[in-house]
Amino acid sequence: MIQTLMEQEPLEQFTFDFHKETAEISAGSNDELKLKLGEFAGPLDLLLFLIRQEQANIFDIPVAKITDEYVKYIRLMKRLDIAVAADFLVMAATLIEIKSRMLLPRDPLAPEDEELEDPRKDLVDRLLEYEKFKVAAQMLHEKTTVEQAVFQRGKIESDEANAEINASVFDIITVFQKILLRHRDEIKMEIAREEISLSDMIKNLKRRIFEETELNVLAFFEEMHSKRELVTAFIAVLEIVRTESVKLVQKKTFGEIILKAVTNGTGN
Amino acid sequence: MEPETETVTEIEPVAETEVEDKAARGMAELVAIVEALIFVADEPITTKLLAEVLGEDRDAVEAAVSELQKEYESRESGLQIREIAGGWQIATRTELHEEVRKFLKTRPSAKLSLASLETLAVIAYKQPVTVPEILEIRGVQSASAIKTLLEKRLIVTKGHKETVGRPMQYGTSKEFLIQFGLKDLTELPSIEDFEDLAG
Amino acid sequence: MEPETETVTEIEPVAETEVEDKAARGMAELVAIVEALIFVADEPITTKLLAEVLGEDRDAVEAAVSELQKEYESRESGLQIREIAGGWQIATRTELHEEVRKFLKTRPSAKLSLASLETLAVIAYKQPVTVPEILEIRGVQSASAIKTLLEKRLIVTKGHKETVGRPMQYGTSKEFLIQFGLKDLTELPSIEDFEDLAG
Repeated sequence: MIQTLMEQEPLEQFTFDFHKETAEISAGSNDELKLKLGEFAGPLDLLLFLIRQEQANIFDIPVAKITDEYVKYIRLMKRLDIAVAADFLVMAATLIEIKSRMLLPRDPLAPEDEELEDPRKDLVDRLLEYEKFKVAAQMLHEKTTVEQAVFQRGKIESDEANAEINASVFDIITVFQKILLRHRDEIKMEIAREEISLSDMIKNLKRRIFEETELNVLAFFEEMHSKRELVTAFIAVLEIVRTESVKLVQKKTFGEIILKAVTNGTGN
Repeated sequence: MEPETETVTEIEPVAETEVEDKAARGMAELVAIVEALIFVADEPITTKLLAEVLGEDRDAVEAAVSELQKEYESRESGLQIREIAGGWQIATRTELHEEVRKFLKTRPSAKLSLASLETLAVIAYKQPVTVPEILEIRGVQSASAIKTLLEKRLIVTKGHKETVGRPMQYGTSKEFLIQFGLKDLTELPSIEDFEDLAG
Repeated sequence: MEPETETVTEIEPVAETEVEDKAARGMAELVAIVEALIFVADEPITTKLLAEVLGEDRDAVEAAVSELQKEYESRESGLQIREIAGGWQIATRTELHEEVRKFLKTRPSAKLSLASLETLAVIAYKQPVTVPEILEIRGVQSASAIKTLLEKRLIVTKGHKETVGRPMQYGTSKEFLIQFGLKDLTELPSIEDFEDLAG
């Protein structure tokens, strides 16, 4: 059943198949190659893949060969414009360092019986440790896939009253951050608004009237965000009626007041 | 068509006075109430909470739940009573997923990226764990994976670690147990079991 | 599993070619599926829709539903299959309303509306803080949110502020720490803690 579920994988997000080797570099478009190279979860993942590809023993890694391969991959990734994370480069440096340490001749002054630490040891330990979690990730993946075959009940009446968030600390901080941002934006807008001068307001109003041929005065006033803006808008209306070919029209008493452009050349 | 379950047969005056009086409830009634509460609860409901709300012993509630489970199994219901994230839940049976999905017109939901899954695995097994510690194991920055996991509510913060820089610690959430079908964290296989599998 | 209804024996045109697996389903299976679909539906689901989704006759679906109803009644379930608004729905049995209501009222929860959550966030990070100060930060009245938070015991009063009007100050409670799994307030993450995750 797991199998059937895997087959219907959604296209959204980044999908992958644990049962396939991560990256078989085969012929194909650049994009395809990019996708496959991008699938490595990190430098350790890439390294494990290379070791397996060489069919090498993890306890006896042929460092020179693997390092060459590793560097080749990184070059390929760069050539394909894949953003190579710094961590990949750090690993490359580590590999090169190990490689050079292995080439060093044994210190002749060291006591005969001294157990020389294998320069690869740390790396092997890390790889082994990492590999456990890589398998654990696969286990989690399978668990959640199985779990997706189980469905919970649809909405019922008593849920409605509770369209709420099951909040965590993360929600609290996220919400707080949003409030702060909103607050900042409001202040910015406030400043921007306050700066509208009378002449800008008149220009703005004129453009609106001539574009729309008529404009509801009340609606225009309602667009204002502050008292000061409203006053500016009010003066602008008076000003424009006085100086431009625009008239105030009220169709019936207490009806809407409309600003209308005077079209048939009556005005100046 | 309305069934309206006529309550005519009032031969045994079982219960109904005030809620609470626990002695008055027969097993069958308790099973029914437990079923109703598991159903209305919008997340897995613990035995403890059931016992508290009903004024019953936890043992009695346990017995009722397992009775209920048996009932569902024996009548080959399309539903099941299951234990998850430390509580009880009614859910559809796995075998019916195709029909259900067809009806809901859903696809299996977007999967986590490989990076997120790995990060989640490290957090699940090493919790509470800090970002530098995760980096140490994975060998790669995990910031965006952590952000995704926080947003999906699969992990939660677990306070600062008392060390240089007081880094934030992370652990898995109840939602993690729910989405991964786990009763509790002990149900996760031991990490050491994975040692040789990969070889 | 796929039945693939080989149309060899064309003696009886047992209908259905397209939707396949109809013939393969026994009554018990159909009942189970119908139960699962009624369960997952957000709204009462009609016989017609059930028949369509399952590729079954309406008669067969009707029969399955009424079988299901009988099952629920005979085992004195806490739930019922009821017809409402022309569709089928699973609901708790009427007789259990009291227990159900009691449960719904008392269930503990860290569930909060967005307004309450916002208010709580401001209080958590700015405590002790007064109502006018919260208004200043949120830009919205928070009176009812504060009431909710007090009721849920997530916040407590922290005395009056010695300023004009001596407004009441609020802070988070011990219950807040428990609900959000914090040892103390220093465990609250700071904005900087998540800055690195922004990537």
